Amino acid sequence: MAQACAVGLRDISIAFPGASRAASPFVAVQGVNLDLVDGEFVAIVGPTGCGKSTLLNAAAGLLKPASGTVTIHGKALAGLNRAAGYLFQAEALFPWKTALDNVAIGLEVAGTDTDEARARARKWLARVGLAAFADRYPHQLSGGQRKRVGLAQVLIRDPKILLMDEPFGPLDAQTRQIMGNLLLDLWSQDRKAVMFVTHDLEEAISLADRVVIMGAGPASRIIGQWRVPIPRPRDIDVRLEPAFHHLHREIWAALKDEVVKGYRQSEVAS
Amino acid sequence: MAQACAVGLRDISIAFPGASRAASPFVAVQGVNLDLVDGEFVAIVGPTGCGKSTLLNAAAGLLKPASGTVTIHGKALAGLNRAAGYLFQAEALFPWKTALDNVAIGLEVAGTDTDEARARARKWLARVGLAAFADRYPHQLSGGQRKRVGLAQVLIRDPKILLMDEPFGPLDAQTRQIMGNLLLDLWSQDRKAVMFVTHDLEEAISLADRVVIMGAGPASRIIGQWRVPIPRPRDIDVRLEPAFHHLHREIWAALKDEVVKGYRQSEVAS
Amino acid sequence: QPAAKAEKPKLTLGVGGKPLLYYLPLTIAERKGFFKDEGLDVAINDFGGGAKSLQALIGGSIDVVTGAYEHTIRMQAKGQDIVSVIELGRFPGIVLVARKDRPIKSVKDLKGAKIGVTAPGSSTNFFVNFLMAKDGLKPDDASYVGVGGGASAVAQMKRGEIDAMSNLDPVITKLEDDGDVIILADSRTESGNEKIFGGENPAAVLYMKRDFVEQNPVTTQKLVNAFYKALQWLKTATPEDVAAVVPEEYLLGDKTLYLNAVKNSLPIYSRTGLIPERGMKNALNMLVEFDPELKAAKIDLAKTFDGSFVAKAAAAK
Amino acid sequence: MRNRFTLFTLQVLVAVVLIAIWHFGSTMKVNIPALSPKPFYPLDPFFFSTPLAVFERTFKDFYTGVIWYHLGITLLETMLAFAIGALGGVLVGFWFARKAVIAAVFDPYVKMANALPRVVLAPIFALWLGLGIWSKVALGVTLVFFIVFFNVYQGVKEVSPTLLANARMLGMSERQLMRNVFWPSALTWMFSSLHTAVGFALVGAVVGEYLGSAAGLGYRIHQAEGVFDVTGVFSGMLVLSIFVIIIDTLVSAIENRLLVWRPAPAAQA
Amino acid sequence: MRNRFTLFTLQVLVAVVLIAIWHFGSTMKVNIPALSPKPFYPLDPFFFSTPLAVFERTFKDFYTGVIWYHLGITLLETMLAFAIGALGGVLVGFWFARKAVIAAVFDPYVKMANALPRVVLAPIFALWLGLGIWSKVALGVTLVFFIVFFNVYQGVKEVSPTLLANARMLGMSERQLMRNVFWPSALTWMFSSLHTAVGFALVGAVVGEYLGSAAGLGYRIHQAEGVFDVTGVFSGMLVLSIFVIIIDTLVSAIENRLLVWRPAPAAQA
Ligand SMILES: Nc1ncnc2c1ncn2[C@@H]1O[C@H](COP(=O)(O)OP(=O)(O)OP(=O)(O)O)[C@@H](O)[C@H]1O
Ligand SMILES: Nc1ncnc2c1ncn2[C@@H]1O[C@H](COP(=O)(O)OP(=O)(O)OP(=O)(O)O)[C@@H](O)[C@H]1O
Ligand SMILES: [Mg+2]
Ligand SMILES: [Mg+2]
Repeated sequence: MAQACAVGLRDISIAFPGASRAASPFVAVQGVNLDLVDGEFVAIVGPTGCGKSTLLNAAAGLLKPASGTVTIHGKALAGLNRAAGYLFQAEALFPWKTALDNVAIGLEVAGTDTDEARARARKWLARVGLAAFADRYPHQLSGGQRKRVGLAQVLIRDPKILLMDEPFGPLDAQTRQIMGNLLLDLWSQDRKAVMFVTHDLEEAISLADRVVIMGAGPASRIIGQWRVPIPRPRDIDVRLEPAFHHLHREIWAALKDEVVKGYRQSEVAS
Repeated sequence: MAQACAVGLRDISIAFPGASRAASPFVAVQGVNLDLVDGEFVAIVGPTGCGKSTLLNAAAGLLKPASGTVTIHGKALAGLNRAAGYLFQAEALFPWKTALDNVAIGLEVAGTDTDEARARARKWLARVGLAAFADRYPHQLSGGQRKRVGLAQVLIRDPKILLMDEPFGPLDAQTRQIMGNLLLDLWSQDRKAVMFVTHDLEEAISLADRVVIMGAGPASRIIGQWRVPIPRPRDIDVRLEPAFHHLHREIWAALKDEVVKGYRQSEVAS
Repeated sequence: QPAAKAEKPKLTLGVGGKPLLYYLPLTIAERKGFFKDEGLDVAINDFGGGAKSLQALIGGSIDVVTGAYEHTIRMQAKGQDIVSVIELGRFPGIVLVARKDRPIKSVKDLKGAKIGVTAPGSSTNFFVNFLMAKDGLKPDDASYVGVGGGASAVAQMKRGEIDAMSNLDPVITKLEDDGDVIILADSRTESGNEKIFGGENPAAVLYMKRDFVEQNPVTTQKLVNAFYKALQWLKTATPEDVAAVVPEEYLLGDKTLYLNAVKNSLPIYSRTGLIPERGMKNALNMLVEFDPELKAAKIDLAKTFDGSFVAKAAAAK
Repeated sequence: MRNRFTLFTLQVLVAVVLIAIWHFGSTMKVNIPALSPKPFYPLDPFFFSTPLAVFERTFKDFYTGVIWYHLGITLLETMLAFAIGALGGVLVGFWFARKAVIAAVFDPYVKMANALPRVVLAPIFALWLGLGIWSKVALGVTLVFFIVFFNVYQGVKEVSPTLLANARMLGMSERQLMRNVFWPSALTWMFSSLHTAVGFALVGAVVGEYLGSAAGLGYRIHQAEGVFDVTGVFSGMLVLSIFVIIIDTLVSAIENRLLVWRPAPAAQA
Repeated sequence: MRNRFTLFTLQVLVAVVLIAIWHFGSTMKVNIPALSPKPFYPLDPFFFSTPLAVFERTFKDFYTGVIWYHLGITLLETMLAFAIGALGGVLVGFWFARKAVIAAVFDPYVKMANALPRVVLAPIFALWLGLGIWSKVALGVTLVFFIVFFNVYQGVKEVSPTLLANARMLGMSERQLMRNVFWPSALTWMFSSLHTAVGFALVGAVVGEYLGSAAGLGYRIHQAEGVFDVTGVFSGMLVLSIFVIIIDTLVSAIENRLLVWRPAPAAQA
């Protein structure tokens, strides 16, 4: 590979302790190999419960793989992945901070002084459409609003690697589009590496350079990868293009059976 | 109306106290009128933060409207709506119960004895594809798995009114389909009334009898309602039918501008 | 009459600090088996202080108390009918000492001093006040610190936190032995009491509610007999005799100290078990001086002590 | 909750009922042959005094001003014990919660220390710290410390794992985690313990004075006990109670200030 | 945490260091002219005894068996105080947390009661409950109750509003809410308070015995104090400490059993 490898997952397996003490460990993902080069936007799609979040946790250094290695910019990862920003699937805002402070904290941590951090946070809130909600505490926001605050919190730090776990899940189609464009803007500015988990195959294709499909768990693996040959910038109408349709159909065919398989496997797993 | 009105929202306005004590209250929805007859499946779509969850909370009796009345089966609602089952947008599983117990509790509460409740809960877990995960605690499940446990928890009680807030949000397309069919099965069996919040317009059209569109907040109102004239049962390919496309385009046109408007309004709101 | 049976052979007795030498006759009576000899089964409850044992008596959870005679006077003022039946200590045994390195050579010099007492409002406190009053000082002329009657009293004196102290044995003996203090007034000896009170001043007595005496005359008599025997035994005992009788634990701190303290304390125990008229007056005078409530009350001293049981015990011997 | 006025009325009502029971119990003899052959006071004034006497004495003490000096000393000790104990509990609690090894090693010793009867420790404190206020403060600290410590320790460990993961991914150092995550998250726990601790700080100070001192409310109570002046004892306790309410109100005010971010507690069924 | 063996070694090491300090402090004179003209013991054995003497005495007490009777009584009182106080605290805590009006009305009275010095209350307990174990139990209960109460009260109020809403929508009655929502949710809080409470139950029992009794460890400590027998005092405290560890281990075992559902506490940075 000519380009520098931003995130390298080599032969990663991840296991969780079994439900009871006696039970054997539950292997979530097994033998996953995935290389993400600098400036690449990879979307990960897969049936629910297949191990997408688990994989992101491993890339973030929050979970230690049972076997295999994680490399970040070529160096084996020990401890946390400090180069990455991670938007969690679950709620992770600080309930005791207002929306504004939740966004500003990412900068403050890095030593930016409070006034500047807040000014920039205010701009970011406006970008995600929440300028009027700066003083709200998280419990006073709607689900989609909380997610957008989380998005701003991660993006304001401008990390070189972005790990995003269903960032646009609770957003309507229109807002999704706006947020997607925001993300692409940032990404194209300085060649960030993005790992983007989504359930929406269309979204995956319209945003990513490469779409990675994971198989049904347990012991899920990567069952297919597709480069997206559509040139950028892609506008909203990209979904109507034949290349898009073609790719969509192809990936969908691979994906469809996995879910049904997952249903069948889950009966015997764990 | 010939049919009995299951949920009646008359001229509902809902306000939250302002962010600071001095601030004026934040009016989330205003003057909403919505009647849901027995056996009707209504989908509610609207831009993020417009007040969909708020409306469901009012129908559930968890929030008292600032003005207007909520009637359930013709009677004004005082306190909780005992006839309804509510799947929350946020996580609401009991962390100290296993997946199985989380599902069984709905029956146990109603007096079913533990053994029977568990047997039936086991069946329900299998239906949502989680048979193998019965002994897991919520924190050991993936986001989509938790949502499905919540779904089983609500559905097992077989309530006459179903309030569902983005029930299929964190699920992949395939699983969504399966869950959707499950829901429709139940619904058609005994003419439940369903209020279904979603961001996915296609999902709304393919599932619902009627699609209700809400405007951007604050002081959001219902800006349009469409009956879905497509006959049931609708199979997966319904999305390819012209009637579907036609309706989709029509609703989409109405909805599209709302988000942009929402962005503009949010700058001055609160 | 020895055939008479006790009305209440099982009884509970309260005391505020049983190991204190002040209450030695009780330990002697118990350990030498004098209660058993009388056919009594006495359960001894130890309290955090004399006041608490009295409260337990009034509350009805114990039958009799070995405590200070002054309690009987105080209770009369409060309308409680308490009567003492035998005197155990004829001198208070309280000693007023001052640190050697302070310019306090007599009671007069206490003006402005910080004086340790076992507890505020206790008899050690009144003892200093009484001495000061005799020398024309007011109670307010010094400040008082409660230091208890244990090791911490010794510690505070040694550290110099207090200038003088009114306390009992073994605290005093310990300080004397270590050469830290000089004695200003000593109520452990006959001569000392003569100087301070002009005679005796009853200390520990056995008291109970009058109801109890009336309802259980035989039991009371047997109790008094037992204590009388203990007093007789103490009359001739040496410190070593005492050390051999008391529980081993009492000696564990420091045996020499214990022997010295017993030696110093032996004179305080009553010889006859009877409170002389003079002693009662002395006790009352000391109290009245500082307690306005008592000053206002009319105390009938004759009611505070019933010597008939002691007389019978002495006669039987 | 209806409104402030109703609430206040109800509170006063409770006080009136309690005082009425006390009053009649201690001034009117009843005759229940089953319990006692003679008529007796249900609440013997020898032990309970009477409310009138207690109020009169309390009023007089304030009026003549003698109480202020003692009260001042006791409050000073209480405040110091509370401040030092709470601070210590918070710091050590945080420290232990973040250093699992240290916590595991010292765990049995902390628990042993918590079980030592303070009454027995009092002489040792007096020995080390003299008879001034510091030995009383130390006694209060030994009570406050453990109450706060155990709660803060638990509070820090209760931080949501996702939240912590997020904070760490945002690049927070251990110190920033403290300030932005553990501290606010443990605040509820801490304040819960502070409400208990306020009372115990006062108890510690008073018990310390009771066991050896020259001033303070505990000293006065002890003095009153020595001469069987129950009225004095109860008057002392009344003053104590009043002041603990005042201190606790302060704590609550700070709590409400610091915890504005919390959703209103779950409504009643 | 490395492993159990390392941990145990470290724990023993701490004990060894503490005992060594005590040993040398109380048996070797030092000469620091600045502090005292004469050579002196840093920890005067007259006040601190020596570890050897204390261990010897403790061993002898167990060996001859005299201690068992006293220990039995104290433990019985402790258990009862702990059980009754914790139960009361839990019940009243739940009740108050669910009835906002009652909580608001009684709030100041609970706080006042918490501030009453227990030492002063002892005679009243003796009056009501006699001199047997029950007056000591009562004293322990007054300590345990408040610690548990405040935590359970807060714990119940901390229940996540969404969770509660869900439970109510599932049709739970107030009793079912208790069992399925409030109780498990308040458990962490409760156990946190129980760890403090174990120690305080013992303290209450011992102080009760200290203030008036005929048996128990507190009685023995009191006796030893009266004759300057510091060795006896420290030996008594040593025995107390050992037993609190045993009781606390039991509490922890129950805690781990009941809280299996919790995610492992957030990892260390
Ligand atoms: N702590 C845990 N203990 C045991 N099993 C776990 C744990 N966390 C996750 N799992 C299991 O690992 C598998 C993968 O979980 P993960 O959260 O990565 O799924 P996912 O792909 O993100 O799913 P979703 O799309 O639903 O979020 C699931 O089957 C889940 O049950
Ligand atoms: N407790 C609260 N205090 C103040 N404002 C609130 C509160 N809860 C909700 N809101 C506001 O009310 C509006 C509607 O919220 P609601 O949760 O109903 O939105 P929603 O339509 O469900 O959005 P989403 O699709 O993002 O879930 C939002 O603007 C939100 O900020
Ligand atoms: Mg996931
Ligand atoms: Mg919502």
